[in-house]
Amino acid sequence: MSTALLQKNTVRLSLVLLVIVGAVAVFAPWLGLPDPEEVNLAEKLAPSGPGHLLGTDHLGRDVLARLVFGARTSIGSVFAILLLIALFSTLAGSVAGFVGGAVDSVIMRICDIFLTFPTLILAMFFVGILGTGLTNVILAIFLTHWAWYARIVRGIALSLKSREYILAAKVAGTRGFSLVARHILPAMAPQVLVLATLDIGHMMLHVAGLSFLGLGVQPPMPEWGVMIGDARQFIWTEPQLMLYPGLAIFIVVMAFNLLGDGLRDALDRSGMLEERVR
Amino acid sequence: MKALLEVRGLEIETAARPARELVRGASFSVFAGETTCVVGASGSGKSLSCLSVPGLLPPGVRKTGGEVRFRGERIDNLPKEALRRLRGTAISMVMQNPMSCFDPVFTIKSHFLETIAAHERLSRREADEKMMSALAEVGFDDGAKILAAYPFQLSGGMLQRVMLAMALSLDPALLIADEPTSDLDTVAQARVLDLMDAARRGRNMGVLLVTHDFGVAAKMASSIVVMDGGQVVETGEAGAIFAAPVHESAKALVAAHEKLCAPLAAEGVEV
Amino acid sequence: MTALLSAVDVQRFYRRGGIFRRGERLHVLKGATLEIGRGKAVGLVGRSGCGKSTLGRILLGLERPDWGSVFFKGKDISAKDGGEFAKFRKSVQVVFQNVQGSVNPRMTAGEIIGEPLRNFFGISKREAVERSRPLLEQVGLKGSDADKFPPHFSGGELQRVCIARALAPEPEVIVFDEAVSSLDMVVQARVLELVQKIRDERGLAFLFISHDLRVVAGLCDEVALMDGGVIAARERSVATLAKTGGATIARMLESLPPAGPGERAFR
Amino acid sequence: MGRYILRRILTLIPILFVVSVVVFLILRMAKGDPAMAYLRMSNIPPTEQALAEARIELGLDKPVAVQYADWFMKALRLDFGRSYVTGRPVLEEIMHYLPATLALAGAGLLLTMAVSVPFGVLAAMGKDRLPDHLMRAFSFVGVSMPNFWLGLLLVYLFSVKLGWLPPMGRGGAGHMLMPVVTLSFMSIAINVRFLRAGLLEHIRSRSVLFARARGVSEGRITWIHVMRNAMIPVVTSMGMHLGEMLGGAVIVENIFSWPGVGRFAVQAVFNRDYPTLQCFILMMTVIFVLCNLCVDILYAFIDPRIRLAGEQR
Repeated sequence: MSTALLQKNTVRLSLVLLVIVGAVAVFAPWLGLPDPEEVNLAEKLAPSGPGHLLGTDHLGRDVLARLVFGARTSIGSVFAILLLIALFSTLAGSVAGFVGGAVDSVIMRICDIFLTFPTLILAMFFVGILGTGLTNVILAIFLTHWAWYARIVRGIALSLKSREYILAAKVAGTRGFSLVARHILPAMAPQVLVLATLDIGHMMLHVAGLSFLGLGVQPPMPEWGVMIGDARQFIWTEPQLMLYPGLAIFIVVMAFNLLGDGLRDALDRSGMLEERVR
Repeated sequence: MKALLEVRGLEIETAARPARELVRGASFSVFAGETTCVVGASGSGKSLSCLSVPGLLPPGVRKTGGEVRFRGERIDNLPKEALRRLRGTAISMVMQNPMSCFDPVFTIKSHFLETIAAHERLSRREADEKMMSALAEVGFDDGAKILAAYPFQLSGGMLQRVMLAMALSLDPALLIADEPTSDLDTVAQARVLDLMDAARRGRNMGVLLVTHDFGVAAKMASSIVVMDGGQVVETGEAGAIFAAPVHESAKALVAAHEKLCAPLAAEGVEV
Repeated sequence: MTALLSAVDVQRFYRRGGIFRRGERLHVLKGATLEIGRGKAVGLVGRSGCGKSTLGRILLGLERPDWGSVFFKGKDISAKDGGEFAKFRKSVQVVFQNVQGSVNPRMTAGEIIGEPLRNFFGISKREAVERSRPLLEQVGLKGSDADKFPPHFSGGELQRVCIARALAPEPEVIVFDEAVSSLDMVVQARVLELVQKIRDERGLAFLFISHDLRVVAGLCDEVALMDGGVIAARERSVATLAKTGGATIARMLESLPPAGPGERAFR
Repeated sequence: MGRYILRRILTLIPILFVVSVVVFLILRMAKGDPAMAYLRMSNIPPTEQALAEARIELGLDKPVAVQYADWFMKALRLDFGRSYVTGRPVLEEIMHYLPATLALAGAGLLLTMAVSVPFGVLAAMGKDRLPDHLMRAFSFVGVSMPNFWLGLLLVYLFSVKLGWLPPMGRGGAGHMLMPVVTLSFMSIAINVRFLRAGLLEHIRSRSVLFARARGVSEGRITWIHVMRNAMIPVVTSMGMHLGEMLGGAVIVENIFSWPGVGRFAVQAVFNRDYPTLQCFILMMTVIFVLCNLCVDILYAFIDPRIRLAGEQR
């Protein structure tokens, strides 16, 4: 299965790309780049040159350094959100699916309420309440997305519950934790993984979008959405300033989407994870 | 006597490269008013052989050789439109797993009307009469209720009879039935088979019946074609094959069937 | 003597719909009572949708009845005294109809058969796989098949793996739920032969659920007919059932395909 | 059908009620004292006495349940309070900006449907050939493209470089073009994939095989059977797209200085203008919910399995 997955060129390419971006993000402080938050008005809006490979922004900060450190913020925040969701939604969804009855009803009604709101608007609302900043954005996106996952995980759990091999395992005396570890998690994990990979891009766009509006990550912290937001006012004179961070978001999101698509083709034969939108 | 349907040297392969042979040189025929049963294990190529008759091979599979003659004329090289006009009129089909064969968003009536409209120009009244009499033929007294229903509101056995009614409504000369009863219990199976047999007798129709169950073949067949590994390994009159099968797989099938029937016979139950 | 396994006056409803939708209740079992004696092979026949598989699942403890109880060796299994229930669990095994669906595709045959061994005898995974090899041989496969994954088996072979899994914990009852219905006729005959052999050699009790009277007739000491959610009749054989069972059994019998081509051969 | 619609409408009432409670409670848990915010906005120095008076004026001294009941009774009379910033009734303000946003989202939805359906069909019909590859590439670009970046790129290209389109503001059709494209780009991409997958799945289905066996023409099979079945998920996704568009509108309005409610709401977030924020999210949710209701009804109309659920056999 994994070999078939890697045979796809798009998947290979996006994996390589993501590994590079990931490595750059992790090792950013040791790459010898200028301080991304250091303001130097004397050098503002400098063109690209030996000192600043991609030039500087309106406050004279090095654009390349901001891009690299921005990767840390963007990717880091998305993984934080995913971790929260993976833990919480998988738990809520599988409990709802496997326990059923009143527990199921209660969890699903709570999901319904969260799903009643348009996502970005609810996120905006949460940010409005909690205040701006990276942590609050992570929290807001988590709060607006968990219900989707919980619902899908519940669907997976329900379909697993009635599978004959789960029943057969029960008859063979497998119970509780062993049943989960041996049969349920291995069946569920690839599907949740595909789901998450397909959604990473979407979440990155949400984080960046909120930051672009000024509701997310706050300056001077480097973040791609913030960079685009800053670059807006210079669109007439310095269009490259919005080009770099935009390309960065676009390429990374694209890589995650291609990877997710490849994963789905390879892992999901059950059709549980139909393409979906939110 | 001239055969109604004659298949000669049929070759079917997968379209992928390297191609895999699925059917190799299969030949069989169906006579008017008689039932030919194609029997074999799953994967023996029996369904593909029959689907290729009206040109309905699934994508990824193609016919690479042989000829199909219907009423003496080749139909395997007919233009698409001509072949389409044969399907449903001269050559009808009943398929397995009826639940999946109907489009869930349409009523039985619109399926039915669509079939008729594909071939004949009838007034609303005439079409209604045709549908009602076809449904009556398969034992539905309340045809109007069936017509108004959606496929998922009927049971598998009922849907299979509806399918048969549709197939019969335009008086086909040949009925191809691909495992029509493998999803039904024995009572529903007998019902469908009896109806099919009555229709055959009533209109001197030829029937090509695919099954893995030698009991079904025993009930229905005038002649039997045994397939194994994509090849026709034995052909003959039903009585002859039951009495003295020659090829290994034919022997195995007959033996399995006899074994299945033996205990009841031993108990003295008349079947 | 008390029966080994019995369902007494079992009722079961299925609910459709939910809080916001109009609920609907399907009364599947309406007070079914069935006993399986020690070493007895009981056939449970009926038309599709009559509730026979539901009764099978209830007897297996996979579903709880809404009314009535299941007794194993005279004790109610829902009382769930831990030790008692473990004994029940080990003693009542199952083989399902959906062959491909009843094995975990990520496990080898050895691990599949080893699962009950590990659970009931507390042995290591490696030991369990080793002990699965003789079991595979008993059901007509090779010991080396233990290392193969489900997609590498045919339907009939896979059903043998499932039978081996059911035999592994040395149970006292095995429920065969339409265990041969989805197999080709030749394979069906071979699997039935195997089942017969096991019955004769081990003296196990069987519950054989099927819509096909032919399958049940050769195997069972008793035949129960399920109709309208209850056990409508229970006799020593299909033949006696036919005499006393009423309209449903009569229809089921007359619907059976003939043993050989009749008059049509001499058309 | 009538019963189905009625049932769906009735289920909305508890949902909307719960939504209003949730929004209300979350606001009460917000960081910072609304009374303080109120004073700040009214330019009153925050003395102890002023704070206490503001609390009484805002009803903050009462139990939360009473506060909610007060608020709810007022809300029933469409009184959502006054904006801390402008001091004018919130609803009036929102209603002032709302039509521009709805025009944007409506046009976006229209464009999505108008473009994605032919594109999806094109991709499915030319599977594994050039049109399909193009559409797949397009859809990957579409779902990966940040809409705020796309908007800026469009402005750069068509306003800065070519000077064809006005970069911002509301006016004629020219003003609409870029915002609407920006808004619907991702939805179009998602729908194309959706429709392609649906069409391909149904082309291979057994019901199509059976239709062929009955001699039904290829045209009818494609356009009646396959299309109708493939449209079901597309229709159901429309409600979700609308949610995306209402959210996206906030961003697009900011880029193109479109005088819609989203821009107003972002200001409200910055100013911690809670009454405005509360009314904004309630309005958006009501619009979203009502549109989803329409979608559900349409869905039930297309798919009898939904309409007849619970009435089987």
